[in-house]
Amino acid sequence: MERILFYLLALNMISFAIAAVSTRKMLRSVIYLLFVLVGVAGIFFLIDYNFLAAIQLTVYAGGIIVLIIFSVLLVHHIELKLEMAKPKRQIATVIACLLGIGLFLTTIYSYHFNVVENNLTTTTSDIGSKLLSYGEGGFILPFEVISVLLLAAMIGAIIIAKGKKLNPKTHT
Amino acid sequence: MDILSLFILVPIISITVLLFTKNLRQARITAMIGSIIQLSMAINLVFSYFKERAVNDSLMVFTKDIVWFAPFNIHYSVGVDGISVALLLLTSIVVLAGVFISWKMFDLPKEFFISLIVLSIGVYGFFISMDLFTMFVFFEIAVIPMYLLIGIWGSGPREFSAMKLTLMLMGASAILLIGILGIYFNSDADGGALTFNILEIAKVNIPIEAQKLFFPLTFVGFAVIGALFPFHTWSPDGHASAPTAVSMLHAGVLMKLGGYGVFRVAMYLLPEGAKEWSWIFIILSVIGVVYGAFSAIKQTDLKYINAYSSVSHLGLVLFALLMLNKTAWNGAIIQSLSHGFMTALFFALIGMIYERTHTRNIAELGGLLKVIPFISTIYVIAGLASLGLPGFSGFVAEMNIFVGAFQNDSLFVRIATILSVTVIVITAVYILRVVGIMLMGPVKNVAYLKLERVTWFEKLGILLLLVPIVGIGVAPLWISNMILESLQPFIQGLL
Amino acid sequence: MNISYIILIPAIPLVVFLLLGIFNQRIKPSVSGYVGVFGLLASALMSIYAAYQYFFVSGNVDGVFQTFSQKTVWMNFTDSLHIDMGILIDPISVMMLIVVSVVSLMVHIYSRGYMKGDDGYTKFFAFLSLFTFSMFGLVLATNLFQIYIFWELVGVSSYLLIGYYYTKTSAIAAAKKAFVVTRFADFGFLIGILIVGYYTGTFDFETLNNPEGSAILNWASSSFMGLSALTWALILIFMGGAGKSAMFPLHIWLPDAMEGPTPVSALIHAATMVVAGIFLVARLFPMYYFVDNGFVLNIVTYVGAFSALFAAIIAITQTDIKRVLAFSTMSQLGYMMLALGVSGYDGHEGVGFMASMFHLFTHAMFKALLFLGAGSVIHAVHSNYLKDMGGLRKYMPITNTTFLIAALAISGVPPFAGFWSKDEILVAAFEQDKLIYFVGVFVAGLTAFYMFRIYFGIFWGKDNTYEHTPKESPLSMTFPLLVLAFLSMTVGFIPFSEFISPNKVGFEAHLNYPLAAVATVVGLIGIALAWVFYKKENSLADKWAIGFGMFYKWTSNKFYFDEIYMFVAKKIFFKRVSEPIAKFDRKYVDGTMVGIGNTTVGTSKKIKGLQSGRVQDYAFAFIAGAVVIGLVFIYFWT
Amino acid sequence: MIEGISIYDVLTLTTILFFIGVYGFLTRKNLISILISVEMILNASVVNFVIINKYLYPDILQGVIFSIFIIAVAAAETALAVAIIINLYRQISSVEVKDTEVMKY
Repeated sequence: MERILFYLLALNMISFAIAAVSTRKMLRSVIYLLFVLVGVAGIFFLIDYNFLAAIQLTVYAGGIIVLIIFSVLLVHHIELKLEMAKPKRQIATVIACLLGIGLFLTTIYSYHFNVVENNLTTTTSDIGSKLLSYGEGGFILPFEVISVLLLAAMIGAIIIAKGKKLNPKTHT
Repeated sequence: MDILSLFILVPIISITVLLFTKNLRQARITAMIGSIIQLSMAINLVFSYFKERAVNDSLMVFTKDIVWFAPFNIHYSVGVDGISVALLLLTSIVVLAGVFISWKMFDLPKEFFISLIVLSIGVYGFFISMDLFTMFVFFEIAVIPMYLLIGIWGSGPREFSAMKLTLMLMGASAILLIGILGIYFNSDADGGALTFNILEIAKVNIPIEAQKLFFPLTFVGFAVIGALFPFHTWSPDGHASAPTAVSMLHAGVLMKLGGYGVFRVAMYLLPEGAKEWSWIFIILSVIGVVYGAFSAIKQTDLKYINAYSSVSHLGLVLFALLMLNKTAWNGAIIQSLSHGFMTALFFALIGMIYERTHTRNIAELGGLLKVIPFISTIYVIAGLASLGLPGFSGFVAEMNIFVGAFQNDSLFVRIATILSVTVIVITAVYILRVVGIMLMGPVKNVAYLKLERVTWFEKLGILLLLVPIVGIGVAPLWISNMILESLQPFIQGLL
Repeated sequence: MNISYIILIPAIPLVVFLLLGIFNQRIKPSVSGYVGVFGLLASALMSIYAAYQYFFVSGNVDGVFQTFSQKTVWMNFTDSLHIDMGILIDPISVMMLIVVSVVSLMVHIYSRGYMKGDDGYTKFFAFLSLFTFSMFGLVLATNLFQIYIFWELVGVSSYLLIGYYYTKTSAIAAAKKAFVVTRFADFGFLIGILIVGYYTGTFDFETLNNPEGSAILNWASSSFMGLSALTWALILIFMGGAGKSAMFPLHIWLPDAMEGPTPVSALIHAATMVVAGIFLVARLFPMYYFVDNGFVLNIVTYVGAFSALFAAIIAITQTDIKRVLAFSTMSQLGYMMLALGVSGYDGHEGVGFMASMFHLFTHAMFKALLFLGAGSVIHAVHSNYLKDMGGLRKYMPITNTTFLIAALAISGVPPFAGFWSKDEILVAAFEQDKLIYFVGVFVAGLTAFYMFRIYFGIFWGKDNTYEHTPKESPLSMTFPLLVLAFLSMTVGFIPFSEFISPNKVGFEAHLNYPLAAVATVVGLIGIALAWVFYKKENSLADKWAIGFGMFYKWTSNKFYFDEIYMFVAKKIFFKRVSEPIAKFDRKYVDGTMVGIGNTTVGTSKKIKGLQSGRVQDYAFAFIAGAVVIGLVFIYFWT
Repeated sequence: MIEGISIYDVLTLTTILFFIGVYGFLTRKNLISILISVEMILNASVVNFVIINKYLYPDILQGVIFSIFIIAVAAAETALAVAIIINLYRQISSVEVKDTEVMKY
């Protein structure tokens, strides 16, 4: 059952991913991405990382996608078709990517992973205490840094997006 | 201060003074005074050399050695023998003549004379250095101002020519540097320390394999500036674009660095390599000799004619150097001198003609003998000197080269010699062609009838160059003895 | 014998040259003429005094003429090879001194009248002095290299003088041609000298010419293509001589050299330039004779004989009187060469050598006279062409008489000078080779014919009407004519064989009556024919010319040799060698170098394009590169 | 652990996802599309972190926590990127890559 679910998810993700990078409609591309992200969340559910899946859904599928959609709507004319790279370039990229996939997979498959059979469930509180612990193996410092980073990013985003006031004189 | 370092110091002082000059008059007078001091120093050097030689029979005299960069054993090491003395004299005369010829250099006179003198520093330094590295540094100093001089004060496609010239010479320098480093890193073959000093390296038996490897590099590196076929093509364009004085210095002096370097570095330090490779360079130089002469026949631009004739004449220098015997080497050095004076004279005259008629195309000129008799007469004389008429220096040089080359009794060298002797005919053809078309015949352009007569500074410049040509040609014994004496140790090193 | 004063003989013309040359603009023409003439007069007097001293006072010791020399080293080549400068006095050099100085003096005197009013009067005298100086140096040379040096100077002086009218295109071309052709010959000469220097270790004439000396004894030192090296050297040296002496096939410059002023032609043709070749062979005669048993002398003989015949035939058809004289010079030079070629060495066998020198001597006198006479005529009628002349005997009596004397002399009519020397040549040829002898006799007849053809054409024939009535030339011009006429009549009586012989021992030469009679008769037949054809204006000559048809056309075009040479020079050397080389240089050699530069620039442009500034391109390169590197690693690790 | 699914399967999936993202990044000409591709790449790596954590080291949480960080950084990055894109659009009225080549060379 889980196995079938995984394959479905995988198929879903790959096809939507391909669709996302090859469609010529901007908004569709964003929506396809959304499906991919949801698929990722599904994988998290499958391996029992529910909290992570929730974050994935809220932050990614909820936040980022909405952000991107807004920006698309702001800066893009929806009826326009996206310009694609030259066919030569596309083929070269495809070849490079296939080679890369091959390379990765040979490496992965030639490596023996020491898989530990388990069925542990990770609770949100585990994650929370780990994140906020300042003892050995605690992540309080990165956590704080990320917080500051987010703040900075927020302020930065506002400033950049706000831009300069258009000078009416030069505008006309 | 020793007598040789003054040759570098005085130009530096001239440059310093030139920096403070305000106009053409001051600049040219400063440059003239500086060059006259140089010339008198060179003449003085000739006499002191003879005096010193009488009591001192070491290879180089007036030596001076200061450590410059100890870790690599680089020294500022100077010294002269008869050959360098002769070439120093040549340089100082040509530089002074060049200053006279540039008497009316209205564009940026200060900068022009400064570049000219920087160039001369490089040349002087090159001729007095006994340290390979110092020599190389001076070589570069001589080449760089050329770019500015042609690029700024030149005519025609000057940027292109300047770029071509500089790049080709720089390329040659790169090859040369490998050669020099090769010599340097083999200079401890006998167990001594690594050294750049020529005299010390000469005592070392550099391994034959290394000699074979580095001789071509060193030879080609120097020979490019000596216009070795097929690396001569920078010279016609460079000459054609350069202003008069620069052409003079370039053909008269700078191209001599090639022959001198080949002789002093390639031949002296790598004799086994020279024996090994001489055949290929003999072929190239003979091609250069004949080919340059034939090309000159068909040119219509005076400067091109002269540039190709330089290829031919300097081909003879390289050819003679490859003969590896005293007579031919003597001829090579005298040919260097003689060619230096002659081409400088030619370019000076071409410059004067160009200044008056505003063309260098011989087809447009005609009957100049009637309108500017002095310049034309000297042109005829220079032409006769160039085609090797007895009584002028070219004859002495060529005969030494031919007799020397004939001492070599392999059939290959014989044939090469006979082929290069043919230039006496071909040279006659192209010289007389120019004389016939340009100087003789009816006056082609009425405007020429009002050409300005020769001025005093032009006359002075011309005579300065003509005197040594005739001097060497009429009484070659003193200079040939001076050179032969200095060649003795080189020949011994070779055997 | 004290010979140090002889150095003054060449030195005076040199000083005169330098004086007139340097102060060209500041000397008044009248003064410069006198300077030239008196300078040469001094030289001439000294030459005569030297000859007297040598031949009659101190030169002859026990019947052998001694060789005196004085020299100093001028330049060192190797320990043994060096160029000396000095003077060598022996019979032929003393004789040449007289020839050169006397003829040159006459030409100088003559030029004062002939060149009057010319722009370059001073320059002209300067060049004449240079020419004379070079020739003196040449005849006095002590070694091969010295002779080469002056040889070249002679060449350049002739260049300057032939191109004297430098605004005339034909004169420029002629001067250039003369110089280049002789220079080409000198190429051979120089290589010959180099070979001699290498194999014998010396350039010195005394060593080279010594029959017991090392040079001659060891001649067979090395061989090349069947002949010894020295034989090749002598052939090449003869090539040099042939070039200067206008032997076939290097004769083409000679007729054109007529573009110079007439006195110059006289000087070139009589005393200086052209006899240099003869002198060179004579100077090296012992070598020519002993090396390879005189193999090279055969070449000399045949070249000489052929040139004599060839030139004589051409001379018949030329209409420019100076050209006729030019070809006659070539023909006479052929005679001299021929005589040298058939000569032996000892005693009476050396008659050919003696005859050659004798002919050189007499020829100098009458040929100078002919040219100066022709100059006088040209001066009067302002044309070189026979068609513009005729009946001039009434206007120019002195010129007429002297020209007649000269014509008789060259035709070999006794007792004029040419008879004696030509007779000796024919004797020598007869003894050696009958074929050569017949050629000689035939040429003698032709010579008489064409000389009298122009003589009658100028002074008799049709009575031309002249725009300006021709006058006799001034005294400065007729005086030399008279002197030379006197000499042409008398010098034949000098017993030359007592003074000049190959081994420097005088001998008795007798007139061979039968041979002399034959030669004289042939000469007279030639004159008679000319009388019939040209004495009165008639159409006989034209009919004959038509009779010869093709041959006549060929002859009057000098057998198209000029055209052949022009073809070789212009079409082959200029078009096929020079131009392609010049183009090749620009296109390929230079093209390669520029190409290297352009390739660099081009490559840099391409590389610059790679650095596009587009992050995607970089990312692509990065990923593709990473993938490739990864693949390589995997490939090599497994 | 997913029943019957080995780590290899999951890694294969993420690899493919990653390279699809790379492909998009290299071929798309629009800034927003590129941003989308970048998100895809990030997601592939996030999955890797988590999967490796789960399969190989189930008793520690490093992978999970890093994933959270990555998601946070991705969010920040997207916010900034969108800000830049909007700003750019205001300046040059375009978000095509080819129009932003002023800084080239």
